[in-house]
Amino acid sequence: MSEDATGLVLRDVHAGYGGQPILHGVSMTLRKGERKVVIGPNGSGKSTLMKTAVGLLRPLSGQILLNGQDVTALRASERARRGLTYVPQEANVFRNMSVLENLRIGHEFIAPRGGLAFAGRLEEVLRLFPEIRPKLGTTAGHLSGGQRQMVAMAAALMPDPTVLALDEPSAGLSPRNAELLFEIIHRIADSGVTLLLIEQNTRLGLGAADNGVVLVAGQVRLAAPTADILANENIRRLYLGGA
Amino acid sequence: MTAYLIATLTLVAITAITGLALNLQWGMGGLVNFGLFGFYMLGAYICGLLTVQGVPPLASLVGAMCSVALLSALVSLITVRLSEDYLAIVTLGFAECLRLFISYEEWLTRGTLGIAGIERPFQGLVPAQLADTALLAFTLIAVALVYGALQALAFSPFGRLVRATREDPAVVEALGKSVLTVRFKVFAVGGAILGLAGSLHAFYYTYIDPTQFSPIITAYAFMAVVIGGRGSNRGVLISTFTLILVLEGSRFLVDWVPHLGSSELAAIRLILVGAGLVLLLIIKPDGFGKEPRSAEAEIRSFTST
Amino acid sequence: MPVIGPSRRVFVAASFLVASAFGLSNSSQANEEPIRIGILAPFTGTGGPYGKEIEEAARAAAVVINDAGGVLGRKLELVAADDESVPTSGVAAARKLIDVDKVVAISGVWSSAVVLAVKPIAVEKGVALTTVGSADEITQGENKGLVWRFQTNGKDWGAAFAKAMAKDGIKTASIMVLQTPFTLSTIEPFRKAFTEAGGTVLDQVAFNPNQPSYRVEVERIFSKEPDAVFVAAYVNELSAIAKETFRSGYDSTIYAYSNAADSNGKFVQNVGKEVAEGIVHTQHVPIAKSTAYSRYLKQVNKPEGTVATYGGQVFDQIVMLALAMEKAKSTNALDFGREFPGLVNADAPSIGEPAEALKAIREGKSFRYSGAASDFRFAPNGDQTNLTYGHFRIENGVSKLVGEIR
Amino acid sequence: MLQLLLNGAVTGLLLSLPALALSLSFSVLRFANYAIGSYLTCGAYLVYLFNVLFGWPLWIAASVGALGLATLVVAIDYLAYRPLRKRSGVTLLVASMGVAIALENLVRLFAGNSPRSFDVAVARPLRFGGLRLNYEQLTILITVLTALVLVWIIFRLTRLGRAMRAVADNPDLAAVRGISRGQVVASVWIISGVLTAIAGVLVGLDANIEPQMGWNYLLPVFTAAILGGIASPMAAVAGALTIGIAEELATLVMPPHYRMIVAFLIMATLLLVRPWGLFGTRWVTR
Repeated sequence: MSEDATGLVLRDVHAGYGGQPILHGVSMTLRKGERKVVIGPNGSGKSTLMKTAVGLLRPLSGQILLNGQDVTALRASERARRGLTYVPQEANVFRNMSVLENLRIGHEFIAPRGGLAFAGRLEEVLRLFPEIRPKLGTTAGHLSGGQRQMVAMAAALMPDPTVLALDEPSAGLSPRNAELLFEIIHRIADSGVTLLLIEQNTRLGLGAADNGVVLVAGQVRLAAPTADILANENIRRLYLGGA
Repeated sequence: MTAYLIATLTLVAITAITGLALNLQWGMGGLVNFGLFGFYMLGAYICGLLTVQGVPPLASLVGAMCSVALLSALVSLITVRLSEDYLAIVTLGFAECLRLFISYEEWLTRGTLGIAGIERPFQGLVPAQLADTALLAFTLIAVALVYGALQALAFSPFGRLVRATREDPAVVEALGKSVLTVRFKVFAVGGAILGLAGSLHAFYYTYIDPTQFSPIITAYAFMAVVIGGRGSNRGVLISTFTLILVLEGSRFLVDWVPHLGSSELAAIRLILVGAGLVLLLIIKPDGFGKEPRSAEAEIRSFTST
Repeated sequence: MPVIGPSRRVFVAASFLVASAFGLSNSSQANEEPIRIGILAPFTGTGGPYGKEIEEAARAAAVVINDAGGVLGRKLELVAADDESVPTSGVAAARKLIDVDKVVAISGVWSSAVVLAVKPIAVEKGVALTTVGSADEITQGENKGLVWRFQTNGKDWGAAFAKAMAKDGIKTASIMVLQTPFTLSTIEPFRKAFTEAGGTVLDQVAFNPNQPSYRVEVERIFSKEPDAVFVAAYVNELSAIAKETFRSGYDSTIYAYSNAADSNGKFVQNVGKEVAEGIVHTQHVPIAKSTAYSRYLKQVNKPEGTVATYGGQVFDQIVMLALAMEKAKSTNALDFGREFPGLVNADAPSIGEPAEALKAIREGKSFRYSGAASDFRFAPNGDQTNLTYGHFRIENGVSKLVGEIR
Repeated sequence: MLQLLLNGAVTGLLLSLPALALSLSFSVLRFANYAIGSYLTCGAYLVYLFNVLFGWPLWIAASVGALGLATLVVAIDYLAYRPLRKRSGVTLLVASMGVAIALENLVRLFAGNSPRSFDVAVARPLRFGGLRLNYEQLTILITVLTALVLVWIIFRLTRLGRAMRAVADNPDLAAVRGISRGQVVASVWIISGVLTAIAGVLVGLDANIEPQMGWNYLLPVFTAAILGGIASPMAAVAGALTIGIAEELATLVMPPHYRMIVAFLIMATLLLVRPWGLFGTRWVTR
């Protein structure tokens, strides 16, 4: 636990692929227990931001702190062990393995040995996701999109992370299923996890968070409480499609 | 020594033509043809068989190019449904079966005994001492023609279509072009070039038998393309030269290290060849050349995933 | 930019190669320099097991000749090259030997396919080619007296097997043959001779070199329980087949080439005495009784009684080349090549010791060389004739000569 | 007929270990390791060294040899493949050709070309009615089945197995789930090394130990792995059995030297009908 009790901090992060930067100096702070959503148009660098934050992409410059410690040089697997878990946008479950195995893998390589026992965590997580209890033996690849998303989140929650990062959870889901999923995200958030969310569906996204960040062309255009963002005429016009 | 250099250069030129063919099929088209040596062998055999039947060498060469192009195009039909790795093994298996067929069907191919006394082009017109030089000139002209044709093709709209098919066949289909037709043509043109390379092989050795054709020919072609920089024809030319230089140059090892037995030296030579190949891949990641119309970023993102 | 680095490196390497090659060719022009003979042998690939034996024998012969004062006052120098048992590599290596090392002869050459590929170049460049390859085609065509075979041809050897079987009272036989020019060349003559002698050939299968397993072939051939099976293959395939036969519980007698079934004792060492027991092999002789052969064995430190057929043959090649050059007083192969028949066909006392033979030539004495591998004579086309074949049986791990076949 | 089936099944089992090793490394590293044949050769020679030169019993020699080969394989990965890991599968394939050439000749340099055998007496077969089963076949049968069961247990029931399957399934997700790819890659190489060394011993018992032994197995092994669906390791075993039995039965209708053509035709037809392999699930390239 660090003194300022921050969950995740990005300081002036530049990142991109093949030497071509996509993020041009992004900074943001995610306090402990905070729920933050990143919105922005297509190609604004949301996914790049997420990949850099969780460690799948090494930044060209800048610094990333997790619970007060510098994790810039750490790989995704090491950041996960320090309490940052992640649900990617697509391919977010191990398709050829059963749901139970997915949950077990979510737990066993991250949770500190001698920490919370698997069975206990499983019960807690299944209490959050009662829908997947009957599916434990099913191969994950055979589930529907919404169920898969739930399994992915459940797996990410298994090690009891301090920060949970969700990359576009509603992608590919029907509006009805997306609504249902966000109900669950509310449930998760209420359990006290620090949440970093990227969402294409700004209305759902902003609805689930306390604070929002608007990313445009790889730079933070606006960082404010979600209520202020929703009240901002320009942002509404530009990104919320008049909703 | 001059004679040795001439012979080695001829070998470089033939290998270069093979490399160029693979660079079209795999480098540009993304079709992993591991059975390359089979088509090459077929070219050599058709050319050789026609020549010993009394067909003039140049006509035999054209015949070999056409037949290999046709067969190669037929093989392309299976590519529709196969992904990269599977295409590799199917073409490899095809080539191995072809070699078995040639080894056993003596009535047609003279089996393992091989075909001797293959006539070279312009054999009667050139004095015997200059025969090797003439063949080298002929082979170099062939390299120049193939290189010119492939460069033209690479910069043509069809070349772009081929690269697009490699990158994303689905998009090409969506644009209303037939992926199969593109692959059919790529295999046919590549096959014709391999037929040419095989024929030149037959002319160079004047004797062919099934043991001359093995997956090592495919391996050399892949080495040439990978070292040369996938997609770059110029890179292939440079890398074949380097490759044959290493392979042939290592024969001189015997003269420099006289105190080891020849068996040991032969083994050391091949160890160095293998290790050198790996080293070259590590220290020269992008090869010697670049693909035309620098689709680099695109290519890199493709190859890194 | 990326092109400059490598091409400069290529250039440097190329000039290095050229320079070193010129260095070699210049030095070989001076007259007191040694006479070079190329040893083209399979040090890797299918023929790999025989490469070392071939080189050692050639080196042994060169030492014997050089100790006797060399040829025309010059030393013999051997340059070895690996043909990888593959014709294409063989041609590349042969070109290097001829054009760079300026050899007057290429010796050894084990694989018939390599010989057939190298022959056009040797004939064109006027370099002698002595081989242990056995395919009939090697000595056919216009060879300008340059190509000499130190091995029986396939036809005679095949017939010798039929005769050996007849002597052993074999009534039915089957054939397992490796698909190579040499092995195939012994099959038809064997069939013909065996059927003419009243035997029946039950079945024949061909197999490919380097098969992972020979179980299918063994099953097919031996399950018909012929009296004998002629296995026309080299030591690797024969070893696998013999083991397979034994542990499959079959009892037909295996007949094989001596260079496979004895191969310097390696066969027995490899498969064990029990499996090798009773296997019959034939090879042209005298091998065991020849002065030249004893000289060879002594030179390579092998015990008396070792059957190293290729070694003996290659030993003869180098000795014959030396004698021919000495007699023709020339290192031009077109001149000394013609001397080959005269050296062994003369109606004169036999000499088996190379040093004595050299001395006899210098003194102008009439003699004939009696070889290490056999007391051969040469036909004008380059084939050896007048061969006697030894009929060996492996008993308790040792090859016993049980008879001779002419 | 029964004899043919038995022989075919044993041949198939012999193929299945290297095929399993090949598809295991493929599933995690996404490249077809052409050097698998020379690994097999190296394994056999290592065991030969301990068995014949040191005079250890075969099973001890085999265990030590298997560990030795596993170490070698990991070292090769470190030296040759790891610097190329970011590159395309075909680049790695070409690199593995280089490794194959170098290794085979390293063996040649130290051991020469002559065929060799383990220090094990060859025995006459067991007979069950008309059916013959020789001791090598029995050894192959027992060893391979045991190895397969062990691999299955590791795969299905252990933490390591789950990690390997996870990386094979989705490497990025595995990374964010805390699985260290480096460790998984090393474990995969170790298991492949052990399996290949065992296969080397069995091939050496079945035929000869010679520098080309692994090379001779390369094409059937690749065919078997692909037949099963190259990215699904346990299916490679089924692919291997199919190849073994099909080739054996093919000799009933055609000359034995053409039996490879049968294997090829089966594979080609199958791939046209089921492009993702016999038992594999659809697997997307790239």
